This record gives sequence, C-alpha cells and structure tokens, in this order.
Amino acid sequence: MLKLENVSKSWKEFKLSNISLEMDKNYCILLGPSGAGKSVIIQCITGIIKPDSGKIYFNGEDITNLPPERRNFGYVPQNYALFPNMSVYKNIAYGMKIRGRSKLEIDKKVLDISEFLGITRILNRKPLTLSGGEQQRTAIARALVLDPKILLLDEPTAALDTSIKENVISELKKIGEIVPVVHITHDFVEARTLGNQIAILINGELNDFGDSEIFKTPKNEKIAKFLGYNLVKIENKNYAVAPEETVVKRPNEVQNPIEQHYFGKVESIVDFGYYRKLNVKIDEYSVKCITKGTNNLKIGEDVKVFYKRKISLN
Amino acid sequence: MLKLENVSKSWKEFKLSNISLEMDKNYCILLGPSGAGKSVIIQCITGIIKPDSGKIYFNGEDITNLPPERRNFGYVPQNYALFPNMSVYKNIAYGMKIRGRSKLEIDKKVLDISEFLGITRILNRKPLTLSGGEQQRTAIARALVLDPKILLLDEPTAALDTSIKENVISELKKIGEIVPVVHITHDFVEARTLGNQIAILINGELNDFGDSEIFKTPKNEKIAKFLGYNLVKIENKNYAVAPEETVVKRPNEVQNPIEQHYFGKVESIVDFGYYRKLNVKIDEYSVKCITKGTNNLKIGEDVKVFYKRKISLN
Amino acid sequence: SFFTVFIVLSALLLLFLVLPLLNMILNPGNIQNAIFDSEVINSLLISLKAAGTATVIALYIGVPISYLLSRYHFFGKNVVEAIIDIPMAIPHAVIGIMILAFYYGTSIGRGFESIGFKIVDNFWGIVTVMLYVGLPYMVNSARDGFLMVDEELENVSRTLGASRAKTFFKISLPLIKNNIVSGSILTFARGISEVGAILVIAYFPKTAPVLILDRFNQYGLTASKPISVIMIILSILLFSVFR
Amino acid sequence: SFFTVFIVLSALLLLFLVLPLLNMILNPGNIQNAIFDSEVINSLLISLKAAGTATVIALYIGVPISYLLSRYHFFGKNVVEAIIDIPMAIPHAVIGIMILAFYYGTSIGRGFESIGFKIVDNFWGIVTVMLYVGLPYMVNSARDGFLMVDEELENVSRTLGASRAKTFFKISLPLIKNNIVSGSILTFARGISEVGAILVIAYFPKTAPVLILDRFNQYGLTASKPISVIMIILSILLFSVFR
Repeated sequence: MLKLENVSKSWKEFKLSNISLEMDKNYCILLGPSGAGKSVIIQCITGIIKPDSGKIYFNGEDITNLPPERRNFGYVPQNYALFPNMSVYKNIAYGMKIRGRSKLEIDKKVLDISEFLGITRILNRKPLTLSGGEQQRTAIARALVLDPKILLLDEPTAALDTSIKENVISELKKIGEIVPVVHITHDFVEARTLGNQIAILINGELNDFGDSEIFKTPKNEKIAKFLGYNLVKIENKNYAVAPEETVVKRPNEVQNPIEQHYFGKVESIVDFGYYRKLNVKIDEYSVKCITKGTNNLKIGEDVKVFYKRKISLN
Repeated sequence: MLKLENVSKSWKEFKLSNISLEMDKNYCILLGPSGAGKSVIIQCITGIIKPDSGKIYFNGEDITNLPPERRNFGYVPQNYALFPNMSVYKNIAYGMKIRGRSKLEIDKKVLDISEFLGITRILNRKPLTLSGGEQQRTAIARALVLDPKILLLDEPTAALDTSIKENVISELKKIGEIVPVVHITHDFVEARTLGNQIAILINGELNDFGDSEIFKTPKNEKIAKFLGYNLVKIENKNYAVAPEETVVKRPNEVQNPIEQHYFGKVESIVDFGYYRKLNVKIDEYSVKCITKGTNNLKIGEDVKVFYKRKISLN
Repeated sequence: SFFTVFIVLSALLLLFLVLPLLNMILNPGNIQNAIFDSEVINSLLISLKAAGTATVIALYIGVPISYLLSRYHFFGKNVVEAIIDIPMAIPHAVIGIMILAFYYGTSIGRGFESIGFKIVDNFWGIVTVMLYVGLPYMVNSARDGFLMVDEELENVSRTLGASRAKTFFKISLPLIKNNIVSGSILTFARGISEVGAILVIAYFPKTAPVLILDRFNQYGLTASKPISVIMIILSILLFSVFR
Repeated sequence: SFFTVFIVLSALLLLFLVLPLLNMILNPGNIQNAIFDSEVINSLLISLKAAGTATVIALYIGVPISYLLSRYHFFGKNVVEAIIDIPMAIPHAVIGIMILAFYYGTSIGRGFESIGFKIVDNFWGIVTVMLYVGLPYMVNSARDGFLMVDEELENVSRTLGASRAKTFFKISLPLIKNNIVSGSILTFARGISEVGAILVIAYFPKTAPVLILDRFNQYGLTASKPISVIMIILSILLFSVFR
C-alpha cells in the first residue's frame, strides 16, 4: 500500500538515511528511541516535508511531490494540535467545510464519528477545557471524519497520563480495524500490543522490519541493546539474553547441577511489585535479570544465574 | 527526628489539611498522585513556605518559624535548580562559600563528595551541558557537601530518562545510608524499593503511614484504588484484589472446580513482554488481571477468574 | 532591611511617574474652551485620521513580513530584522530629516513628487512619518503572535485539505487576532504621540502634539494644558483597550 | 501566488524603512565641519551625559520594583503596572507639559525649586525628562529577566544558607545581567532620542536632537544633515550592542 523507496532527509537535528519500507494495509508500528528520526518519516508521509531524495508511493502512484492537502492522509501529531479557537465540533468539521460539503452531510458524519469515539457530549467544548484523552479522541475524529486513506499517529500516548495509557492502546486497536494505521512510538508495550508490522528505526536507519517476532529474536547487537537484552560473551561468542529469560537462585537452591550456570553477586534490586529487576555482577559484567516479585534475594547476596534461552549474535 | 503536627497550608491550587507525621532517621517516602500536595509538604519542611497552622519540630525543637537558611536541610527540587551561571564545582561549593569556609576546606569537601557521587570529571562543566543524571548528582552533591541534617528529594526521577531511572534508584539507596532522606514521589516502584517508612498522601490528606506492608494491605477504598487494586463486591461485601493476585484461565483448563471462580470475557490485552495486563469483564465490572507473558488468551475469549487473595474493606 | 529598601525605592519610582499625571488631570485648566476651539478640534482630527491611515497601511504591509519571519529561516534574516528595528533605534528628529532628505535628494523621492505625492506640510507627510515610526510595533506584535501559533496546527490544517493560503486565512490569522489588535493600537498610539519628525516634515496641517508645542511657545503653559489633558485621556483610553 | 504577494509586500516594507537611512549615510553632507563645530560637540556631550545620568538613576530605582513585581502578587498590582507604563502611553510633548505643570503648579514642585533643584532650561530638567520616558524600559527589561529566573534557584540558595538579600545579590541579579544591560541601553537610547518633552522643559542647554531641529529651522535641511548622521551612527552602534 504505502511504499518508501530510499528516502533520505536531513531536518533540523535529525537525519534519515536511505529508508526503504513497504507497509501493508494494517497496523504498522515504527519503533525507535527518541531522536531516531521517527517524526521526520511521518512528516514525509504527510507531505509536510519533502524528502531530500527517494520516492514515496501510495498504491503504486508516486506521491513524493503531492502537497499534503491533496493526499487525504489523516495526521494526529503528538500534541494533537487541536485548533484552540474552535469547538470540538468545529475542529472535527474543519476538513469537510474546506471541501465545501453540505451542512447536513457534515452534521451527520461528525455525529457518527463522535459516537464511535465516545465524544458526543463534549462537542461544544473548547479544546483547552478537555483532558488529554478527550483531546486525543478529538484529533483522531478530525482525521477519521474525512475517511483518510491512512491514519498517521505520532507518539499517541506520549502526552497522556500513564493511568489511561492502557485504555488508549485498546482504543487504537479498534481504530486499526477500520483504517490502516502508521503509528510511531518508542514504547515497546504499544509496539508489542498493536503492531502487525513493526519497523525498528535507530539513528535514522531502518534496522529491522517484520512482525512481533522481532522482539523475540533481535537480528544484531544494536537491536538487542535497544530492546533491553543483556549482551553476554560465552566461550568467545556473543549472545543476547532477555532479562526475563534468566533464572537467579541461591547456590543452595539449585536442583539440577548439570545445567550451565554462572556465579554472580546481586548489585541492585528494583521492586516493581509483580516482578523485581536485579542487576547481577558476573565477572565484570552486569547482567539484568527479572525475577518474580515474591523472590526475596538481598543486595550483596551470592547467586547462580541460568540463561533459559540465548540468542546467538554471530 | 522530624515531626509535623497538624500542619495545614493552602498554596496556589494545593491544600494540605492537618498533616501529622513523625519520621525517623531513615529513608521516608511520601507517596501520592500528582496534585496531592506533596511538594507543599517538602517546601514547608525546607522553610521556604510557612504553614498556615500547625508546627514542625526537628529533634524536639520547634522550627516552624526558622528561616530556611538556618535549618541546614538539603533540598533537591524536581528540576534540580542548578545555578546556570556557575560551574559544577561552584554550584557544589556555593553553600560553603556563603558560610565563609576556607578555600582549602571547600576544595577538600567538594572533591570528597564528587568522588562519592562519581562526578569528579565534570566539575568544570556548566550545568546546561550536563545530562539529566549528572545534573541530579550535582544537585545532590551541592546539598550533601554541607552535611545536612536531612536530605529532601522532590520527585528525583521524574525528570530523568526511564533508561537510567533504575540506576538512580540504586544510587539513592546508597545515599540513604549516609543521611536521613525524605523523598516524595508518585512512583510505586521507588516507594517499594526505597521506603523504610512510607506515607500515602491523597488530596492533601495523610491516608496511611507505615512500612512497605501498606502496599500489601490497603487500609481503605481510597488507598486501594490509588494503589491499583480492583475493587470487587462479593456477597455484598467489598474487597480489594491485586491484579497480580488473580488467575485467568480458559474454562476447560480449570483443574480444581471447587475453588471459587467467576465467569468473564477478555475485553482488552496489553502486552508488557514479561507479563500481560488483561481487562476481564465480570458481570458489569471490569477487573484488571496480570498474567504471564506466555499466556495466549485473545480479546473476546470467555475465561474463568480466580482471586488468590482478597483484602476485606469493611 | 532588604525588603524595606526595595519598597521605599519602588514607592519613589511610582510617585515620580504618577504625580505629574495626577496633577494634570486634577488641574486641567479650561477644558471647555479647548473643546470649542476649532483649531484644537482640527488638530485632534488630523492626528486621529493620519494615525488611523498609517495603522491600516501598516497592517497590510506589516503582517505578511511578520509571518515570513516567524516561519522561515533564510540567509540575511538578521539583516531584515535589523532593518525593521531602524525606526526604534534612530532619534525621532533625525527620522524627519532622513525622510525629507530622501524625498528631496533622490530620484525615487522626486518621482513621488512628480506624480503629485507631496509630503512637506501635507497630510500624507504626517501619514508617512507615522507609518515609518509605527511599523516596527505592528511587525513585532504580529510576529510574536505567529511564533506562538504551533506550526503543527498549520500542518494538520494542510493534511485536512486546506492549501497554504487557506490555512493562513482560516487558522493562523484568526489565532493572532489579539496580537493584531494590540499591534494596531501600539502603531496608532506611536503615531499620535510622534512630534519630533513631524516638526521637520509637516508643521502644517498641525497635529495635536504640534499644536501643544505651538501654544506653549506662543502663549505659555496654561494655554497648552487643556489640549494636553485631552490627549492624555485619549492615550489612556487607547492603552486600557490594549491591556 | 500566496507566497509571491507576501514577498512583494515584505520587500516594499523593507525598502520603505531602509532607503531613507541608506540615502542619508551615503550623502551625509559636510561631516567634517560638524565635527569641528563646538555647538554640535557640546550638544552631543549634553545628550550623552544626561542620558547616562538618567540611566544610572533608572537602574537604582527601577530594578527593585521589577524584582518585587516579578516575585510577589499583591492587591493593586495591575495599577502599579499601569503606572509604570504611563510614559509609554502618553505623547512626548504632553509629558513635557505634565512635568512642567507639576514643577510650577504643586507644593512638591516648588519645594524642589526652593532647594535649588531647577529643571527649566537646565541640565537636570533634561535628565528628569529622560528618566521619565526611560524608566518603563528599564523596569520591563529587568522584570522579564527576573521572571525567567526559576524561583527554585532562590529557594535552593536559601536552603544552602544564604539569606534573602544574599540570594538576591549572589543568584538573582547576576542571572539577569543581560537584561540589565539591555534595559540600560534601551533607557539610554530612549533618552538621547527624546525631543518633544525636552522642547517644553529645556530648550537650553541644547541636546543633539534639539540642535538638529534648531539648525533645520534656521538654516534648512543641508545644515541639519551632518549632525543627524552622527546621531544615526551613535544610535546604530548602541542598538548593535543591544542585539
């Protein structure tokens, strides 16, 4: 559906190098740390900024030089960018008014989309009086009311309270069923939960592209590091070990002494309730391990660490 | 050591009502949602703002009207408030210069504390060139160099990247061993990991005060809600159930049909990797459940939910 | 203490600024006479008309450049910004000399003269001066406004189907309404306040400030007070709207 | 298109503002004569000395009130702020009349006169006018500065053992150094630029702008050009430092 071909762009402090990417008609996640250039990609797709080189195709048509107003891509920026002088209703109706649709048609469509997103009762309010979640729904409604060919979401949960984040993720899943979505984020949870296709972008370069399997098997060291894996060296070979795929035990608790294990010392513990994160010093490396919340190891204790799974990084 | 007696204060949009609290010489956490008035308490302790009524005692002495410059309490605000026109060294030395200490003494103490906090190599830099973590260490060093009677930390990790948050928590644990700390936060992880004494503050009122057991047994509905418990009604009695103390199974997987269980339908799933958060609709309630990351339930599936532990909330 | 010294100095400053104004308003002299003096009325009308004309022109040529300055970075931008500040940097009397010298000393100036655009002792000379000294206020107000308008609003408007021009008129301009109003008031106020440059270019037709100086020189303080009080009231009204 | 229209209007504005200045600098007339003309030199010295004196006074009485305004909320604060803006709101010629009427018409004014503080046709009259018109610039610059200084810096300084006064002088004031400098330049520039009020209060000793008008009236445009060019250069130098 949407295809980027060797897109490069320098923009302010960001730099995209030679991005090629073909997205299907589903929920696509662009995942990367902040500063990776994710917003630049989305702005290139909207047409607000033009790539320095490369082409963008939509359904086979070259749209690289098409101005944004002629693409009909829905765009929801990180801060939502609601028009502050217009009511929620007028925000949503804006695009249809520009297109000269009839009052009747506008009214019907605005009400439909508001009902779908549960914002009917705030239609007369001004954006500044809304909560973060309401602002976001309004911005999404404003885009969706035009039946966009695609919906572009820039870090949709970054400006929201953590308490409503999980609801929003579930909402976005529903929206993904009615329109193709490109969603950029630095949040693994969003990527895991929502992404049918996931692209990993680090330092303006595309590092991996695939389905949620890419979380399970990082292709190289850079990705493994970004995804939070431990990088360990065993018999001169490099492996990635997920913190949750380790087992930490007191030496006397070990049942099966045949399994390969490593001696270490607990350096620090952070208690997340349901689970705990330990840093265990093994030789001179610090290995992150996740244990159950009921584990009662203390800082300074000697432990044995097992790796349930190691991913070889040639 | 530090004692607040019926402290009340209205300050900007915040309001403290009648706070009484006695902190020992250890690591105290004031936990509460944003807007609960936590900062107002800490500012009252520093002496920057005066309570409208009530008294503050330190080691038995009434310090309610003592100006901040005569308390010698270390204060590290949320944004660190480093003096932007001074180098790191001068920031740390500021308090000693004000006290008219000798150049030699200042030099020695600044170097000692910088070594302890690992910031020796940035002493000549200006605050604006520092990373968040370095700024925080500088602010802590600036307070600690005066051997304060107590160290007051206002949301010390709020302005930091999540990636270094866990390290900072471990550092703070070390600092807590050399000076009594009062640390305000909205973060349960910090509270669980660091707090010897924990006070829960909601809407300017003190709701509970104790050790980390208060996470396990919320005293009332308000606290249970704040701590993320499910509030459920069973046979007309109210209970709090922790999301991690639930078990969600497919009906056919249930082994022991004698256990009390509830039928529900999975409404939404958020995938955190190591674990997943499910919302399960039971009757008209939505119950948050935490399951292992390997669980493969889908949205819309019918399930049975067990509560491993229920806390009765009269 | 520290505080007391600060409060005393502050009080001193406030008295210094407010007492002359209070004294003037409480002892305005013979205002009635002034109101029925056709020369006074005429001078006020000329001041208002010239300042109003200058403000409208400033609006049309000032807003476009302030939008460009707030949205684009280009080579020589700081030179452009410096040029806009010229009228604020240069003493008023000198501005009059500058404009007059340009009018008489260059072929462009003579070109204007030959097509009948006169500035010396002419209403349009007053407008020219007022526009010259007022433009920076208009441009700076509008630019401050545009800078506060989040560019993402314009971006979103374009993705919603509005062209660049439509976006400007439907989104950007309405959002800086307040800045346009305050820029206009400042330009207008700067205009009716000007006297140094007007004395050089157009002693006639007399604007209100010129008439005040004229009366003061010919008949003394008492004669100039009533017109002054009228100007004070007018200025204060303008500034209240501004705030 | 949309863009072209904007660029054309912007170019028009820039030419309108810059051409008179360029013409003046390229055709300055006989500057050499002006430099050896003792009346010119004297008038420049008087302008500089008076504006400098006014700036120093403005510094001492303007900074304290700007600190109070930036840190405290109190009843009547908006009245205080309005008073500070008086000199910006009121036409310059009227300010001269106001100050003169106060000096001659009130017991406070006569009190000053009786202790020998003269303003009419006196150096101190010029200073008084320049202080009056310049104060708002000093206060507003310093207040903007103090508002940008995070109050937590002052709070932390106090927890580190510095009293309120020490904190002001060691933390707050050094941090707004740039605002103090630009406030001073603006006050100074406003002072040397003033002419309307000075014409009323102190025609003598002649400041540079008064001399420019004087020469223009007596000998015409050519005679006033060289002094004007000197003033232009001075003003541009000042504003370059400001930026």
